[in-house]
Amino acid sequence: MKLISQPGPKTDFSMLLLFTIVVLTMPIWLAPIGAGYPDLVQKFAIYGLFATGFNILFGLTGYLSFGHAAFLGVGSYTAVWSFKLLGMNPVPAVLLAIVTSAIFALLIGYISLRRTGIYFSILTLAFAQMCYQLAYSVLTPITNGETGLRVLQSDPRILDGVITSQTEDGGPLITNFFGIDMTKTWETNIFGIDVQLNAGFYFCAFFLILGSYIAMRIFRSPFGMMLRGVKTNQNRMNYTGVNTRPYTLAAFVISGAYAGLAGALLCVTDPLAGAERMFWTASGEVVLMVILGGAGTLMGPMLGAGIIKYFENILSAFNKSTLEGMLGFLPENMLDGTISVLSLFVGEGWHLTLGLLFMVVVIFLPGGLVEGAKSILLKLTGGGSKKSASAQAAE
Amino acid sequence: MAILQVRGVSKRFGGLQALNDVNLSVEEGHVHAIIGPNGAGKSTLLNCFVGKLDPDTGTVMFDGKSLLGIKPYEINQIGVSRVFQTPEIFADLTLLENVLIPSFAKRDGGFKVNWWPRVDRERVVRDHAESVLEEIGLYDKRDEVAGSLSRGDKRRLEMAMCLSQDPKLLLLDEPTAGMSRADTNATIDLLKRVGEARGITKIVIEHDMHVVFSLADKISVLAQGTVIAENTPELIKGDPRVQEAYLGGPQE
Amino acid sequence: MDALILQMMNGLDKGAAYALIALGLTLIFGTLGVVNFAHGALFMMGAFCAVVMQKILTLSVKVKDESITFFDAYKEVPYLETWYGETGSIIIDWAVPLSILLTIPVMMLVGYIMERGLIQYFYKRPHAEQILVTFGLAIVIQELIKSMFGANPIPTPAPEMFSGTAPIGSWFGLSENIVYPWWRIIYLIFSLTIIGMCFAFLRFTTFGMVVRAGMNDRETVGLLGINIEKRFTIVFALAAVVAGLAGAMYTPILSPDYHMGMDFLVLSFVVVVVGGMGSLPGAVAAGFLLGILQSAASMTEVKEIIPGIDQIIIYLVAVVILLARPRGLFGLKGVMED
Amino acid sequence: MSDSKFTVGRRGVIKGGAALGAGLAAPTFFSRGAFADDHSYLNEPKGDTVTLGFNVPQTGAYADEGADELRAYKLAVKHLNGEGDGGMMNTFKPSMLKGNGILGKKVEYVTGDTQTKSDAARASAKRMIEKDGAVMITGGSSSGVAIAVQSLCQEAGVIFMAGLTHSNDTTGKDKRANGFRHFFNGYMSAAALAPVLKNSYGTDRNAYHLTADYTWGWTQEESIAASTEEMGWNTVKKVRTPLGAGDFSQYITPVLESGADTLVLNHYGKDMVNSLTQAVQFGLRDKQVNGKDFTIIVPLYSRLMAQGAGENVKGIFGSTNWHWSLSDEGSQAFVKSFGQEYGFPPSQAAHTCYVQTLLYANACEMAGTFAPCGVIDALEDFEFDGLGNGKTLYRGADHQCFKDVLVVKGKENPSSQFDILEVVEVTPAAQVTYSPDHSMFAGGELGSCNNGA
Repeated sequence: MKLISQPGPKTDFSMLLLFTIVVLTMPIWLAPIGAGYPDLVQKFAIYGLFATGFNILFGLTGYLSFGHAAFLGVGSYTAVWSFKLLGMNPVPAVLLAIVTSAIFALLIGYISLRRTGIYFSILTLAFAQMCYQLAYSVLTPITNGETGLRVLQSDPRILDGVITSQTEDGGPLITNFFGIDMTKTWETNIFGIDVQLNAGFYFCAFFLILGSYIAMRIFRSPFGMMLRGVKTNQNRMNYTGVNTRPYTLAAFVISGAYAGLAGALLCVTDPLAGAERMFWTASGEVVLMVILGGAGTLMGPMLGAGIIKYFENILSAFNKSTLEGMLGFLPENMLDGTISVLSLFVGEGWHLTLGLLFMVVVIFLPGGLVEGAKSILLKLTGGGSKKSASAQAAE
Repeated sequence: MAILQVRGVSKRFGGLQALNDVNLSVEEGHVHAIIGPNGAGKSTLLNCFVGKLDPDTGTVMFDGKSLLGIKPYEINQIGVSRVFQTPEIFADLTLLENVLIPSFAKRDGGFKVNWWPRVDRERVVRDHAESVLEEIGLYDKRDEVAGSLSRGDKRRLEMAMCLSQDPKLLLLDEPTAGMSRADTNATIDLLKRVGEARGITKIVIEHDMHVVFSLADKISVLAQGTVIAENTPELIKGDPRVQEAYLGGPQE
Repeated sequence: MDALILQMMNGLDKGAAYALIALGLTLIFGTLGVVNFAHGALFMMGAFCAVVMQKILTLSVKVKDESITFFDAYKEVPYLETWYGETGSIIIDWAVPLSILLTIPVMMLVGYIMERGLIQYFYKRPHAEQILVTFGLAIVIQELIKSMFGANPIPTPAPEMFSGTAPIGSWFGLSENIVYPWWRIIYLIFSLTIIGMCFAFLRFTTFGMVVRAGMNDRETVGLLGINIEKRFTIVFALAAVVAGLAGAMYTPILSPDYHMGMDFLVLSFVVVVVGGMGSLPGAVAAGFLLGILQSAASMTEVKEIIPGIDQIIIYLVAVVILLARPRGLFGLKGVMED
Repeated sequence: MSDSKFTVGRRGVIKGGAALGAGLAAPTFFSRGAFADDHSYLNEPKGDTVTLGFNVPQTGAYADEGADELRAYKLAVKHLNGEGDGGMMNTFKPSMLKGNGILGKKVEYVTGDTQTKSDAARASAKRMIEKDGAVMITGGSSSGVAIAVQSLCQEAGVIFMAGLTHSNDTTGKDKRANGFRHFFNGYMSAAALAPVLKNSYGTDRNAYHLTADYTWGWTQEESIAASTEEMGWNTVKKVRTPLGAGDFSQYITPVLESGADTLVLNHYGKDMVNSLTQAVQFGLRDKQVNGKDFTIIVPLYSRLMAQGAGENVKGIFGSTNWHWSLSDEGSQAFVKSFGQEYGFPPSQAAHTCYVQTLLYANACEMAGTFAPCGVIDALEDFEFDGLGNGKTLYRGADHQCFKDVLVVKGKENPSSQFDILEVVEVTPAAQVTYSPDHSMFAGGELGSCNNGA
């Protein structure tokens, strides 16, 4: 017998509180593992948001989009254009990016959702690839092609003069939130750990927490339940008086808007938008993040995003001398052997480790890391369950 | 008063005349059984009521509105629910959620982005869903995953899902197919009980004569796409045309 | 006119490659119900079979270049050439066609190991998990190849006698400008042969009939008590061999590198889906259709009207076809629609 | 979605944003003192070491090139720290390098993977700056990445010493005060190639361009077309090909009947290997058009990549920044120490990266500081010799090196596996020099130096 029930509002509230604390203290507790520096915690927050949004579509409705990077790209381009035309304040950039990417998602979703299963996946993939190819070449006047779209001193930035006096001619073009530079970093020392608290990160973290809160509301709401109904049995939904198309389209647009927001935040922290953000591997990456962490769970996608980004930025930077530093405690005769084995998996071999991780997780932890961890926990505590309900919302 | 009026419905699939000038009239509050040999067109006819198929000719009027040319979800929204031959439930969700979804669909209509309130705070809908589960005898299992139920329970769950919408018309496609005698009797009792309590009109497609004669107020006999008889169970039993077409000659 | 004929040839040639990759992929989709993201890696491994064959044949005595003292610069004199002289050179020259002999057993083994060791446990798992595990596998294979052969493309020329062009134009009394590389003609014929063999195998053998029945209705075939597991293994191995052969023979056209599988992966998925899930003729037809359209769209006359069309044509066609025909060209109902 | 609650929610977002803004703004007033920045410039080395960031492609198509760059960097670090045989430190003049690190601080380094993607490259560079405290970032093997990282370094306030980047834009419209390029560019390739092509193929040629459809390809196409047209060639057509097309047949067949007798392949890396191989397969190298032998030109050659094209490079002209077979003292010293360390000769990418590291170190010594503005001052208009390309100038106006450019040709009879290209001409620097406001380079702003503090 399998019992599942949604956590109550109190559990959710304490979860959210815990989550907020965990996110806000990321620069502190990630510092010891070398991941507490501004760029990476920003990436954790941004890709966590991207994956969370994607999960609203994929985790709830089961529609596997292979083109969500397109919305990330659209959000990025919109944000940079907002910087160029309106000024370096991130607020209009973020809002415009959400609106634009939602409109894009509405158009692409309206067409793609006429099909299901792999046909849907390929339609979204095709749209995203077209966006990428065009942005890279023909649309260069809008996207600045391979080099990427940047803000230039000569851009109008009409609001900059009004709101702040920061960007006088020749000064660096840094996004500025009502007087706070998004690159501003406070360095301090907490419990003996050097910590970098970055304004841009907290800007992103705000949206991550807000985005997670909205996702949680959606998961717990009748709307979310309807989406899970679509995933489980679309036929039954139709005969239950539910018009499934607008439901899936709404989920698609919401997740597209999340992607657009994530794209805008990438530019808020670093005002450059490149076409390769829309390449199919970028779409694939978010799919992998969500599945790795656990589709349909609230925290899984964020975990998946964190792991992949950590691998990409930290594991890839290991080289022989870093390894030597870390393994200094080993006796001389073992050191060389261990290092030569390990160096296959780090530095230029980080892809290999990532590939192995994917396989290990799927083989041994079906349903992703969160589901896997839960079933292991259940086994350890003796509360054995025979079947896993992977569709069930976790936490 | 007839709640469902079927007039001159015909449907052709390629060379096969599946339905041929079918006329049917279902009285409000009645249990109307449609019987007939395999291939007589029973399922095709049912599909014409729920928006899955549109007949080539003819009209289907429900409660004064035409059911033709509108989508299944719209038909459901005006009060027609359907129980399938093989139970169509949300296998990955809990029993309670299975009943909540139709309840919300009834309340919120075909589409509503109702994303803010929590399901567990929607007291009214929840209480309603729980009471339906209680009524149908599945309340104790409300937090189990529906996919793990027995076949009989799945069928009962599906009925609960339909009943939670308070339909005006309930379509049952072989509700006891593959059930044991005991389960069949339980189902008959259930249908009688909830039907009478709520006064729901039902159309039952059934092979099992025991079920048909225990439930039906009226019976239509379909053979080769045509209604060859329509009458009360007693009279149908004695109708030689029916016996010939359906039972292959006079019985006993 | 000449341009159009040449672009037709280009399209057929491209289409041949697409069709051959898609054929194996759709077999795996259709019969096993597995979304195989490692299929590109199989194609790449086939190409590297050709590289390995070449390496084996050119095992060399290394003659040091004495003028260079700082590092080991040497000229390679293959053993085959020292032993057999001219004959040896000819054998080396034929490395790519000869690599078929290596590709078939190697890819069969790879397919067998992959299916038995990994894929078989994923038949009943959600597509998402199939994607993750096969994608992971593809990365692992790719990285292993990279650590063995490096990241740069490796030249694998066609035999000398096929290195020139065939004067197709003069054969048919057309313009002399119409010439086409011999090797590309051979590749076209080769893939048509393989496609033909696959179809014959599936149509005229009992094994093939069971597989086709399985593509139409997996459950029933399972219920018939046929040992479907063993057949699945064979189907997977077959798909691996087809992909591998496509890769091995393609090496003179595209110098193989470790990443070529990923480059073809997305394209082959598009081809399969446009053809329709579970349909072998669909995959072949879509392969050729997309190949030809891609070539046609690359003509400057077309590009002048719609700039950038050559970059997106494949995806545009995919969208149009999938909207016009819900299951691609010849897709079966219910395959990969959930 | 037209649901009213949704709109309310969105309005809530805006309010929340404003509230957070107020919350964040508050601490700035007193934080300035508490967390005061006591560095005079970003990442000022405090201990007895200095950290450099080597940002190279370790995965993707240019992984081998990246690996070679990394080898060169490690060798440079070794030499700077006074280990090994010193390599070009012995031939570089005027040099202030002493072999005791930079400014007495031991040189350490961190590595990262650009993946040849702007985003990944910037993320990696940011890690080096923010986490590892690198004062200088260097590396890369494509112009897109170089430009992206260069502008990042400008904004952050560290020095960027570009690796392999050939687009005119890197020191043209995308030039930056904090960025420096030793490598040559499309214009220089064209200027160096033109006279050689004129000698070999005459002034009456019809050229057909196949160009990778992105900024580097365009700038090279523009440069080559301009200088060949100047000497009388006619440009028949310029066709753009998508990046990573793989099979180029649909772009090659139109060449057959275009009446062109020369094919210019503005491709690099894998695209170059494939388009060249396939063009030769289509018989272009053996073709006769207008009574002339058909010729193919690959304006930018890389030996590492040319290996992939095998026999097909034979007799084909191109240009390169540097080649290991050069016999000058500096090149010999570098080839020797690289060869002894790794067992094979360095590539042009390795050379550029090695040289850039030495140049940076020397500039620090000259300036007596690692502060970017000081380093920039020292590097601007710095003239030097002994680093393999003869007398070289780091021009202050655009931070581009002006030096001799090599015109090379695929060798007919290679004597070893590394002997693929032969140098046919060393074009003197004067011939490839252009004015900073040349139309192909105009439109950019160097801006002012940024110390990042």
